[in-house]
Parts: sequence; structure tokens; C-alpha cells
Amino acid sequence: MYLNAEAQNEIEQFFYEEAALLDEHRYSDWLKLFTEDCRYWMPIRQTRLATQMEDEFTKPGEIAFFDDDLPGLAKRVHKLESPYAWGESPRPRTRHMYHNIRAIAVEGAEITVSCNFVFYRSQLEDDVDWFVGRREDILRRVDGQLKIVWRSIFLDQTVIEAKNMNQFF
Amino acid sequence: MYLNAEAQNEIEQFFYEEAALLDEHRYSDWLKLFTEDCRYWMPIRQTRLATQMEDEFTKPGEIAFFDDDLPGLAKRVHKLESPYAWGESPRPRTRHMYHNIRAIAVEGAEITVSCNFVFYRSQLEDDVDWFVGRREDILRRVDGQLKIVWRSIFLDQTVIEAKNMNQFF
Amino acid sequence: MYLNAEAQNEIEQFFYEEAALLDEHRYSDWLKLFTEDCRYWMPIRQTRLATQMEDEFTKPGEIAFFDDDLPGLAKRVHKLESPYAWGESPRPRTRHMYHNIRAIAVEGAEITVSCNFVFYRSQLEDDVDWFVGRREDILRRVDGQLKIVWRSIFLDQTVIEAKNMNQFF
Amino acid sequence: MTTTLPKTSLSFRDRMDVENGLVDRKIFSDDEIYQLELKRVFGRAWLFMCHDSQIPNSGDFFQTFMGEEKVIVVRNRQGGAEVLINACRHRGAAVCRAHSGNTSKFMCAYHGWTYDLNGNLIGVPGNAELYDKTIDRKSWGLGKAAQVMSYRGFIFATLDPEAPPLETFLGGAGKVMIDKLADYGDIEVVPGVIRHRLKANWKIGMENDQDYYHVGITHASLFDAWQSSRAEVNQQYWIDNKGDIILGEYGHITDTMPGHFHSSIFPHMSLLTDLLQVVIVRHPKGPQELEMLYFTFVDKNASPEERKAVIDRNIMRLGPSGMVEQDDGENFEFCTTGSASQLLRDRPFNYQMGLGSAKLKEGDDRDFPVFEGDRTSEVYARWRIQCWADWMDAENWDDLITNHSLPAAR
Amino acid sequence: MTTTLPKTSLSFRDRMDVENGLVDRKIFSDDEIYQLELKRVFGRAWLFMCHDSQIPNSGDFFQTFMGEEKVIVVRNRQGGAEVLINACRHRGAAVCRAHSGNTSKFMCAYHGWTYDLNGNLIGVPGNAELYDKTIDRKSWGLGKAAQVMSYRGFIFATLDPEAPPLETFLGGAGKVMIDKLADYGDIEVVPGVIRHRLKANWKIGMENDQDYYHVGITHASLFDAWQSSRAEVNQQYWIDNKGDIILGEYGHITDTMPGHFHSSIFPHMSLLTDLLQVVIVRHPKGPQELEMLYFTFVDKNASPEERKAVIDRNIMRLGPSGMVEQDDGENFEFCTTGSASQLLRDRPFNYQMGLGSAKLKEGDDRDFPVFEGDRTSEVYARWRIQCWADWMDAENWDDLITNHSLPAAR
Amino acid sequence: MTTTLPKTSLSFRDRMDVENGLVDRKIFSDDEIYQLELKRVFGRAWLFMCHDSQIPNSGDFFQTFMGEEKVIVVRNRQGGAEVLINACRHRGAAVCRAHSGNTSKFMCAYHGWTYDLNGNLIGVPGNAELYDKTIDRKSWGLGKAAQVMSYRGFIFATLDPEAPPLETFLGGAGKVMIDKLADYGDIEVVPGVIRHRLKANWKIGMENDQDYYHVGITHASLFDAWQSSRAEVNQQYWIDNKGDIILGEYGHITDTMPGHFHSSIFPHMSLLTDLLQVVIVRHPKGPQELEMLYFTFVDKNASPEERKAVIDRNIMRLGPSGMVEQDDGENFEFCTTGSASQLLRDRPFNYQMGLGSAKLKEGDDRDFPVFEGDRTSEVYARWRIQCWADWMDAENWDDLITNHSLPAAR
Ligand code: FES
Ligand code: FES
Ligand code: FES
Ligand SMILES: [Fe+3]
Ligand SMILES: [Fe+3]
Ligand SMILES: [Fe+3]
Repeated sequence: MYLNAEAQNEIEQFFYEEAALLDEHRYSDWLKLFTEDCRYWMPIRQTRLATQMEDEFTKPGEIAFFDDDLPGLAKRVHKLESPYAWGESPRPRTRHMYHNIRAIAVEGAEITVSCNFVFYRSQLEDDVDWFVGRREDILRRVDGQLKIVWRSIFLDQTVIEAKNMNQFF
Repeated sequence: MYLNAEAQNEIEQFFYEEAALLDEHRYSDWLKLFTEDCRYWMPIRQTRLATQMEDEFTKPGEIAFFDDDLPGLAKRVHKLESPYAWGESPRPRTRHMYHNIRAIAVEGAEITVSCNFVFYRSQLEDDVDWFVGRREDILRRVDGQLKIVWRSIFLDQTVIEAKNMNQFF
Repeated sequence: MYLNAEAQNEIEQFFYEEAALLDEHRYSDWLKLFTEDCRYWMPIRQTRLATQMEDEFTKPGEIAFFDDDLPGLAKRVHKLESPYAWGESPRPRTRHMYHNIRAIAVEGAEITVSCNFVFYRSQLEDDVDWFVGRREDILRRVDGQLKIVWRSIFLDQTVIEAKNMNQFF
Repeated sequence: MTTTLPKTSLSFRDRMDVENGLVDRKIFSDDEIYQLELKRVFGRAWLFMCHDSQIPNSGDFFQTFMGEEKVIVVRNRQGGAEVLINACRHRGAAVCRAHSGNTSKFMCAYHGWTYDLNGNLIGVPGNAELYDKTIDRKSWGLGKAAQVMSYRGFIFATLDPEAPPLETFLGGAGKVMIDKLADYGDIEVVPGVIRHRLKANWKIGMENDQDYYHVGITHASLFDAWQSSRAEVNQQYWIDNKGDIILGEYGHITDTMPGHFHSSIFPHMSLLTDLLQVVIVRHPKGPQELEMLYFTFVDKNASPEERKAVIDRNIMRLGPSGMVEQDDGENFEFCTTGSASQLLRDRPFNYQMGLGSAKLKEGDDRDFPVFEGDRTSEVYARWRIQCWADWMDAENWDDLITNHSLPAAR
Repeated sequence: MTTTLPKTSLSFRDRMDVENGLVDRKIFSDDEIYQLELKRVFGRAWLFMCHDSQIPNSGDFFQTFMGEEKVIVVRNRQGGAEVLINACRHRGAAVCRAHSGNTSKFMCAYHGWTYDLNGNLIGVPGNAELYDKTIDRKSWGLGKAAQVMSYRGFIFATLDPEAPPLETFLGGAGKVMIDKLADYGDIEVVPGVIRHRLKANWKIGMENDQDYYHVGITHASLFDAWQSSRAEVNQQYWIDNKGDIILGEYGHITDTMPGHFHSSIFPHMSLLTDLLQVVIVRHPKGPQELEMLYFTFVDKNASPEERKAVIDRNIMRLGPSGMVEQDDGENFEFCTTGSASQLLRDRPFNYQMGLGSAKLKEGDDRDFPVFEGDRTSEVYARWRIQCWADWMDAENWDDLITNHSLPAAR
Repeated sequence: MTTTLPKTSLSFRDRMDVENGLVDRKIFSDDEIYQLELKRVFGRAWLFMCHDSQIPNSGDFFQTFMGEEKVIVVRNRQGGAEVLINACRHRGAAVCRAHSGNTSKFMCAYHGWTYDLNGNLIGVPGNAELYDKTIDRKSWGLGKAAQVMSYRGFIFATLDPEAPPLETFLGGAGKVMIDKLADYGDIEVVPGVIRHRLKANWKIGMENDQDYYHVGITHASLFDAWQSSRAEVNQQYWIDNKGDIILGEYGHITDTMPGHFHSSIFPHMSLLTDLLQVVIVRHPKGPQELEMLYFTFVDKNASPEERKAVIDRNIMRLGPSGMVEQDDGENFEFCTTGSASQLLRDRPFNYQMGLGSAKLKEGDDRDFPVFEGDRTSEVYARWRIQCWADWMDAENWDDLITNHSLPAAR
């Protein structure tokens, strides 16, 4: 399945706007893209035997890097926007890049979209991190506007080599 | 030249679907995207004098990293799907990302499409490789479906620093 | 705001064509994409206190990596195409990738487009550089053709770890 | 008060002046010292491997480290835990490629030598045809830890055959630290062990666990997000501050801070056991790099709500994405860089907080000394580093047993 | 059978017990040993550079390495091959920036000093104006290999002026190995030399060439793809296994496995010469890194079909994308890591396959000893490593000539 | 003419033969020599920090390096400039995270120790509550440069308390070099300091500044772009070439090339002061890495047009994207690699251009010797490297003052 050009274009532009908010560190505005009942989830990925990949990712309710509802996200946003957020002082130069954006399911008012992401971060003088993986978003149209209902982030590394994961994906 | 939005959209979605098959290690399904008379070719790139760049890439019939017809690809697929494919055990976390997708020629039923690729691979604990380059595909519509007739992969590095090139591009 | 699929498609294809010219080192042809009154500018990025980010980038008239008008660009092109351009001897393997292409303003005949870029460069044997950042272009339609009026390039690193920045962004 | 150290002698004890709270910065980045640490600390101590609940059944395994090297903790058919070095005895290739899982044997993917769950060599392809049956299998099993023991489901291993029993190493104090977590019920590790690397010395990470001094500053943005004022934070960490302090033999430590109760089993295991139910292990990967593993524990019989609450409290705080620890990584790296400064080579780090403020607690009937005083104090760090010097100066376990420091007020 | 080695003496011969098939793992990762290898092995041996067909005409050049350093092999105007060190004598900048090509001279792009195809300094910009003609050009030519010789179109070079002639170094055995490939006709190298790096010790790569033990396991997926059963594979490699084994002086080796016939000219050149027509060279780039070059050979007079067949057989199997070698890289890296294990420091690698199974072949009239026995055996690896020790223990070429091991059944 | 050096003695002076223009290549890549350089050169010399105009007001700061370590140059409340080591005295974390800016104090983000603009420890959170006021603040201020002095707005610092005054170090020659730039008016640094790293030895970068020999070749494409013929270039650099040459004590250098007038204050500051108005500083980051900082100066009272012209001339030429310097980086890296060659270990670099061509200039009334001769010459490099050896051989400043070379024709 795939959407027609106009529908595809709307979704791509929606994500690109979102990325711009993140890279401009406009976290409060970014937060408005989520629904009241949203979930923001990044499970942990583990190196497993080939025959036991069903446990590669932790499941909802198990350990996760992120497992936030809207108030949880709001706290993180408040923190990032706090004058004492040293990790944002000075702000890292982040660049969110989305690729291979595909609608993979439509169910009533909700559409599920998959994309590959490259999240590049350059901090202080020479501190560079790359985060790469796949994202799956359930989007819902709320009075005309697309909103994010459920975001699942599947990172490709099983050992995190970055200093932290302060920002959003 | 460029295609209209709908035609462009179809091709982009076709490639994104393809990338998903590769990153989900569904190689047999991926193989179905190729025509009977297909060719999958990655020449060797060499550091040459500026005045002698015509020999930068090896030519068809010379040494290549890949120079497969459909049976050849099938063998590689069979191998990757074999339970003894240690390199896939556990499966590397791969991420194929395509950019700058452009139709560069249309000839009868066949269309030639160029794209830049970033192929990211994370294996075992901390083993990360990046493959970057340009791809050129000749696509043909076979009873309604787009299929790959000829794929040429032009890698940007002349000295491979990755442990192997097990997967497809 | 965002453009409809056709308009968006035209701009994306325009940039993809441009990237192809750069990666094929067809600098003179690339130069034709700029208007007579164009400006090509890459300010310097500095690590600053969070409270003093307004000075993160140098301003027009201050130091910049690039601050060229058309004749300035022409000189650079001439240089790159000179047989004595050792940095192009042999030519580096470059790959320009554009993401998140968004129209962010339309003003009369001119449209402002933002995109994230990953510029990958592989030289000689094993010399690899990644340049990542955001680009902002003012495009103008000149007798039917899109042309670049003003290009601003905002690199994400503050300490350049690459040997040089010979090529264009 | 003096701010310098005597010129470094060969003794590590002389690299610090615990009475005056001074420590040679060099021990946090020097490669020679680090190489000796691998032998004298990580080559001798009982090291936490994993918890019984992670490998309940025969063939269940979990991969971790002893010092820098990869080891597999596996449940053997006899129900015991084995700690095997993940390197084939033929030519050294890896025999296990996963962080965790279940297997009936370990096969090397190079030539196929196969080992059972006890590490015995059980399969040699072509044994008859190619080796004429000459391979002496008994001699070619996988390398193993010298001893493996567990306490209340916590599996430890040591590389030193002369190490005393685990419980001797733990002592009363160490056992109490584990009890605090074990007493949460019939505990198990929640699936999902976070692994995180930093360019920092492992000791700097350890010191942070009982460092309540940095909380108000490093994590200021968190309290801001939580809308608790600096005054409240200071009240909690600076004023409501008196209480028990436990310093165990061989370097084990517990603060008794409400909501924290951070305990460290020397050298590299920390238990966060009041609000949280977590174990953190900090594996060294060089003088200036570490890999941290995070284990979350919950009572098997907890209600779904309780379970979720435990997990949420943890996720929200710990690991590279935890709202608390997000702020710590950078400090660990900065301190490691600072410790390597040549310009400041002769200026020791400052460990002067709470000097002499901890007093022996009278009439405490526990079988180990308990101290009391300010719980926001560097008394923990002074004790750990003093014990570390004992380990580094000792020639062997006997020497260490004879000469190690005994807990005393300081 | 013993499984340990005597405590390491200063002699490399004592780092192994070839009679019992034991080798100190340390030699595959230790930096000090590696630095000595650069001097005593790569600083002395005749090293394969490239093939005449790659540089047929005056000015044709090919860039490769001697040890870690870049050298240019170039056809001079006199028709000979020169091996020049790619570093300008003025201030050390590179004088050649390409892997291969054709040039009339080598100009340094820094100040323009120019060297002819013999490495002589022929151009010094401003020689009159700035140097007042004082530069003694004869003294400032490019560094060069001490000797360059070729055998049947294979160009070799050595850094040691005292090295005996190439053919003495090769000996009857070494020449036969090259003959096998050269006899394919009027051979030439097909354009396209693959260059591939791995984090592995060069010797581990070399040992793999005559390692038929790993085939059935490491490459199991390939046989699966080729639908040949394990039984067939074992039949081929374990049972139909008797045949000639050639161990040449100084460490040259050939198995005579049908379809393989893998030969190695010590230290780092391998010829795959039965089914394939390939040369692999493994350049060291540190104790735990190598760069491999792949050359494919074909008869100039081959029909287009024959030519294509040769190339296809090769592409399908070799290099980082070859269906065979895809599987090998990881093993090389794992073994290198395993060789660096401190916990297993005293446990040698196992080289016990086919101990004593190779017997001197009677009545073979070749001018060098030929052995016979199981061809899937570690006899090759034992012989190579024993010869490596001869090279490492020798003070100079005379010493090596006098004291090197002579092939004998083992 | 000889092309070899005596076997290296312990003296650095013996690593070169300046009379014959030979220099041991090893000094450009060896780590041991580099470690000594950090002590004897960067640990002693007056090092340029920044310009007054960059930190006009109290609290303005600029971050740079002394040797490898990060230092903050800050304007204190008294109007003076302080040079502070960017590492907290508590546990070593960084106290400043920006390249430049303005601040009222420096707070460590780990535990909040705070330092004033003079580096004094002024804030210790919980000083009363946690430290019982025992911290001796006077003893725990930030590390500082031993001395800070400036000359005409150029701020310098040294780590050696025994270093003579800045002006003694500069001498008449050094002062003239700075005067040339300072005399452009009431100068200020234009916002935007470029920072660029290369895998090259810092000395190779420095030598390039007075290297007019490479111009026509390295930058040939530039002249091509500018349509000036090789003949014109050679005329300028090879023929119209006679003029003053200034060699200052301790290694300072100025050519007087029209349009260039490149001056170097030993060890790592260069002033480009005829066409351009630029200072370049080359900080070492290891034996084979450096970081370059670029400062552009302009007269505060310049008209907008003049100002723009100065900036454009600079941007167009310098930094990683400058049309001139784009070409240089690679040469620096190549030369560094070449200097590490083991095969060429005994072949010195060539410094023979203009040997003996510089003669003492008669009747020049300046208070330091002035020479005259070909201005495209390696006399500058010979002088610098000879002085470098003086620094490296000297035990301390007294020794250096007593034994350093005096400028003489060579
Ligand atoms: S290395 Fe494990 S079987 Fe050979
Ligand atoms: S370094 Fe080659 S000419 Fe100067
Ligand atoms: S390290 Fe700076 S306050 Fe503790
Ligand atoms: Fe913390
Ligand atoms: Fe193999
Ligand atoms: Fe230059």
C-alpha cells in the first residue's frame, strides 16, 4: 500500500516541521504535536541469539529508555528548557533527518507511518554522536491537524556509546 | 527532466518498500523485485590520477564486488537465509536510507533512476559500519509491478574498511 | 505552510539535480543555477554560552567560511576545475544528501526553502569526512527555471575536523 | 590545611592523605596504574555477574565482563552457575555472540569446536578423521572464573583461586547491602539491561553514587522541572542530613539517605535500594573508558501496578535517557580529563567534605561498626579510595587480609 | 599431552612447541613483537610487489606497501621495475597520490621537487635562482628498495641489501608455487585490485589460506546455498584427504588440495591456483590490523568466455563481498582479540591437528623435499610459525641462512 | 655535501646540522620528543593568548590552550587579564564551556564550586552546612598561568615563574613584528575565530608561514584562477627576492616579503601583516595533530569599505575554506607522515635553500641585527629549528638565557 502524492506530502511535511522544532530546541511547541493520550516509547535493544530475536526489544511494561505519557514528556520538556539544563548549555547542534517515510497501516482516523531516522548531534568542540534507527508513529487527525498518538523508536545500537540521550527522537 | 509527483511518489515508495525488506532481512521477498534477466553489479573503485578517472571504476567484465544475474543473487540469498550464515547470527541491525531519488532516463517501458544511499550497519556489541555511494537502477513495469532490471552500485570508498559486505545495497 | 505535491516535487528535483552536478564535479554547470545577484554564505559557528547564542554564528560582514557573490563563486569554480587543484587530484568521492526539504516562506517570485544536509566525502585511500548541517535557500523563477538567489549554510560543527572545505555545500 | 601530597612513593597509600582529604588525581587516568588495577583489583575481587532470575533454566546465559574481558554466565545442567571466558581454546575466536539467551552448548563458528554448559570441550569436528583422537579434551575446556558463589541469588565470581569465600569478602556490611534489595520480596530482574559507555574512569563513576553534594547543582534543571526549590533541595540534602553511615571492610559502602540508600560493593557494583530497586555495574574498558550495566529488580509477586511503579521510577531517572543521569555522564568525562591534567599534576583532588564528622555509633548491635554523622559527605569516597589503596598495595589475598584497613571514624 | 609452554625466554623459538602443537597466543597481538616483525620479517624478506602485466609500459606504476610504508612500483624507461618510497626527500610529502596509473615523473605537490622513473631527483624548482645550484641531486633521490628482482613476471623487492637472490629465497618449492600460476599461459592481472582492511593480525589471515578445517563450519551457509551436504564436504576435506604437502625453506607452503592448491610465499603472499587464479597479499598495518590486496590473473590469449569464467569464479568467492570470504573476516578479528586475552595469557593456541601425520615422500624427483599425508592438517601452520621464529631469532640474513629450519616430517 | 647526520646523541642540537641544512625527521612525529616539548617549549615560553579587543570588558573571556590544556583568558574586574586553567580544583570538571563570551564568575556544573574572574574560589555550596567552613579558599583557586603580560594589546602568558619579562623574550625583533600589525591603527579582532584541526605536527605548520618556495606549486590552481602566469609568480618570489630578513633571539622570525611580511613569535604564533592583518596560532594536540586558530585584525576607525576589504582579503585566502589554505592542510599531514617513516629514518629532511645567502646588513640602526639576502629561503626554518634545539636542550630559563643562539648570518 502507499498513499497518493498529496497525502504522502502532507505527512512528510508534518515530520519535517516536527524535526525543525526539535533542531530549533522549541520543545514546548514540539510537545503540542502530541495528543492528550499519547505515548512516547523507546524500548531497549539487546544482542540476542538469531533464534531468539523475538526478545530483541523489551516489551511495553519492561525496561525502556523512554516510556512517557504527555505529562512525562512535559517534564522532560520543562527540564530541557530550564536555565540550568547544562546539557543544553550551550545547546548541542542537532540535526534530525527522516528517510523512507512510508504509511504502513490505516485504521479509521489513525494512520501508522514508518520512517528511518538519522539523528546527528554535535556538542561543545568536537563531541559528535550518531543515533540511527527506525521510528513508527501512529498519527491521528484532530480537528484538521495531524497529531502523534503513539511513537515507538527502535534504535539500532545495543550498546549506547553517546554521553547521554537528552533530546527527543 | 523529472516525473510528476504521482510517478515520483510511486518510485520512492517502491524503493522504501525494498529497503524495508532488506532491513527486515526478508531476502527472498526482496529477490522477487528483480526481473528474470536482471543484473546486480558493484564495480571496484580505485584511487586514480585525475587525468585517468575514466578508469576509476572497473568495467563490466573486469573485477567487481558484485556481478550477479538472478541465479547468482538467488545463491547469495539462499546463503544469507541459511541457518549457518554466522554473519547473520545474530542479525546485524541494518538501515538502508535512500536520498535524492531522480529519474534520469525513460526508454520505452524502462526508466532509469538514480539515488544516493547511506547503508548503516550495527552488529554484535559495538561494531558499526557506514557504506555511502550512489545507485543507478533500471526499472521495468511487469504486469503492473515495478521490477529491477539492472542495478549498478557505485561505492564512494576505494579501500573498504568494513569487515565484509554480506548484505545487499 | 507547505506546498502541494507538484510544487514540492519540482523543488526536490531541482535540489537533487544540483547535488548530482556537485557530486559529478560539474562545477561550471552548477554555477549556472545561481542568479547574477546571488550570495553564497557560510558563517562561522562558535561554541557560545547558552545565554549568548545570538552570536553563535558570525554575521554578514564578519568572518565567514564562505561569503561569495557570483564572481567569487566563479573564481572558486575556476580553481576547482584548474588542473593544479591538488585537492581535486584525484577527485574526492563526494555525496550530497538533502533531507527534510521544506518551503518556509514565499514572497512574490521568491520562495525560501530549508533542508538538512549530509555531505559525505571520501578522499585518497581512507580519508573520510562528514559535514552535517542545515541549508537555507532563496529560490527565484527566472524565465521558467528555478535559480538560487541566496544560499546560507549552517554547519553543525564548531571545530572543523576535516582537512579542508574545498567543495560546495 | 596542607593542599599538597608527599612526592609519590611506590605505595598507593602514599598517593592520598585521607586525614586531610587529598587524593592524587593521577590515579583516575594513568594507564600503568590501570593495568595494575586489572590485576590487583579486578583480578582478585569477587565481581557481581548477574542475578539468578536472569538465568533460571539450564542453558540460560548472560554475557558480562571480568575486568575488560568477556565472560558468559550460564546455568549448567546441574543447576549451578558457570562463568566461562568467551574465547575458544583452539585459536581464540568467540564462542557466544549474544548478550543473553538460551543454548544447549557453545559452538565456535570458526572450526566448530563445541563446549558444554560447564565449559568442557565436547565436540571437535574430525576428531577421528583429522586428529586421530589425540585431542585431550579435558585439557582444552573454556577458561573459567576461579570461583563462583552466590548470596541470596546474586551471583559473584572471582579470578583468584586464593580469594576467601564470598561471604567473608562481603562481611556483615556487604551482606546488609544486598539484603536491603533482596528483602523487597521474591525479586527478579525485569527484562532489559541497559548498557552505556562513557569516556570516564570507572572510579569516578563509583564515587558519584554516594555523592549527594552534586545533586542540587548538576541536576538543578530536574528540580526545576519538578518545581522543587533550591531551598527544599538544600533542606533535604544539607540539613536533614544526620544518620547512619556504613563503611565495610574491603571498601563496601552504604549511605542511608532516605529515598536513596546507595550501596556499593567494592569495586564496581552499586545498589540503589530505597526509592529505586536497581543494581549498576561499572566495567572498566581502559583508564578513561567504562561500560555501565543497569539491572532493575522487582518482586515477582508485585501487583501489575506496583511493578509498573517500580519500573517507571527507574526509567524516569536512570541510564543515558534517565532525567537524572542524563546530567551525570558529562561530569564523569570532564573529571577524567581534569585528572589527566599535567599542569595540575601536583595539585591533588579535594576530598575534604565532612572530615571527621562521622562518629562511631554507640550501642548499635549489628555485627559491624556503624557510624553516624552528616550523610552528605565525602567520608564514603575517602573510605573507598583508602581501601582501593589497600588492594593495590597488597601482593596477594593473604597480604590483603592481613593489612587491609578497618572501618574507623574519619 | 602437555598444554602449556615453558615460561617465555628471549627466543621466539621458545614461544612455541611445534612437536606438541602449542603456540604462544601473544605473538598475534603484542606491539613489541610486531615492531620487531617489521624489522626482521618485513625489513628482510623478498616481498611481492605486483605483476609485470600491471606496469607494462614506461611510467606505469602501482602503489603498494613494504611493511607499513607506502611504495610505488614503477616501470622505468630502461624497462626495469623500480620500487620507490612514496615520500619526498625535501620534507617528506607524498610524491604520488594514486593507487595506480601512468606518469612521466613524480612531482611532490608541496614545493615541486620532481623525480624521474628511477627515483632520481631531476627537478628542483628555483635550483639556480634559489639554491644557487648547490643541491647535490645524486644524494637526494627517493628512497628505494635495496633490491628488486622478478621471477616469471612476478616482481619482488627487499629492503635488505644483504638478502640473497630472489630465487635462493624462493627455492625450488617457492618457484613451483609461482610456476603453477604462471603456467596458466601468458598471464596478466585483470584490472581491479580489491583493497580490504580488517582489525586482525596478518599472520592469522595467512594461516587461514591452508586451513581446510574451518571450511565446513565457517562456510556452512555457502554449502547450504550450493546444496552440497555436510557429508559431501567432509568426504572431500576429511576423507579424500591424502596427498602431497610441500613445505619450503624460509616458510613457503603449498597444499595440493584439488580445486585449491593454496600456496604461500613467506611472509605475506598467497597464491590460489587450482580453481582460482588469484594472488592475495596481506600488508600489516599494526599488530591488530591488516590491509589485503587481491590480484586476479588470466591468460591474455583466453577466449572471452574463458576470461569471463575465470573472473566470475573469483568475484563470486573472494574479497569483502565474495560469498566465501564474507565469512572469514569476522573470525580473523575474533581470533586477534582472543590472542590478546590476559586471562588466557598462559594458555597457548592449539596447533595439534595432524601431528606427525606428514611423511617424507619417497622417490619424488623434485629438487626439494615433498611430504605426503592428510592435506587437511595444521602441519602448514606449524611449519610457517616455526619458520617465522627462525626469522625473528636471526640477527641478519647470514644468521638466518645458517640457522633456518629445514623441512622435515612433523 | 654530506646528506647524513651524526648518530643521534642526547643533545637536540645534534639532531640537526644547520650549517649543511640537515634536520632529523624524527622530531616531527616522535612522541617522547613531543612530551618533552610540552615541558621545555610550551611549559616555558610566553604564549599568545588573545587580543585586548576580544575581552574589552570585565567578565569577557576567550578560551584557548597552553600546550594541550584548555585555558580561559578573562578580563578581571581590575581591568587586567587572567589566564585560568579550565579545571575545577574540587574534582577536575570544566568550569567554562564556551569558546568565548562574558561571565561574572566561573561555576563548575558538577558541584557548583564557583571562582571569580581572578580564579579565586569564592563559592562553595554548603560551605557552612557541609564543610563546617573548613575549606581554605585561598588554597583552592583555579590553576593559573605563572605570568601574564601584554604588549600593545597582545596578551601573552607563560607557565614558568622564572621566565623573564615578555619584552625580554620578544626582544627588539619580536616587538617590531607585533608593531607592524598594531600600527594598522586602533586595531580590534573581527568577530569569528576559525578553529581547524589537522593530523600534522605543529612545527611543520609553523615552517610553512615563511615558506615562499611552495607557493607557486601548492597554490598553482589559485594563480590559475587569478590568471597570473607561473612566470609572474616566479618573478615575484624568485627574482624580486632580495630584502631584509629578521632573525630574533629565541626563534622569532620575520620575512619582509611585500604583501606578506609573515612573522612568527616562537613557538606557535604567526602574524601575517602586509596584505593581510591576521594572527594564526598553532596549538599542539599530540605529536601528529594540531589545532589552528585564526584571528583577523582591523582598525576600529576603518571605513565600512576598508573594513570589508580587509575581511574579504582574509576570508578569501585563509582557513579550511580559504582559497589559499585549502591547499596547505594536506601537505602538512603528508609531511608529518613522511617524518615518521622508519625506512627513511636515517635520511634527514633537507633545509639547504639559501645556505649562507643571508648577510648581516651594515648600517641598519635598529636595536637588533638585520640580515639581507634572498627572501625566499630556508634561512627562517634553519633559524627556528636551531632555536628550538636551544629550548629543548636547556634545563631551565637561566640555562636558556645563557646558552641560546644569537642571530648570525647562515
Ligand atoms: S578457533 Fe574455535 S574452533 Fe578453531
Ligand atoms: S616536501 Fe616535496 S618538494 Fe618540498
Ligand atoms: S568538580 Fe567542580 S565542584 Fe566538584
Ligand atoms: Fe547525579
Ligand atoms: Fe575461509
Ligand atoms: Fe601555503
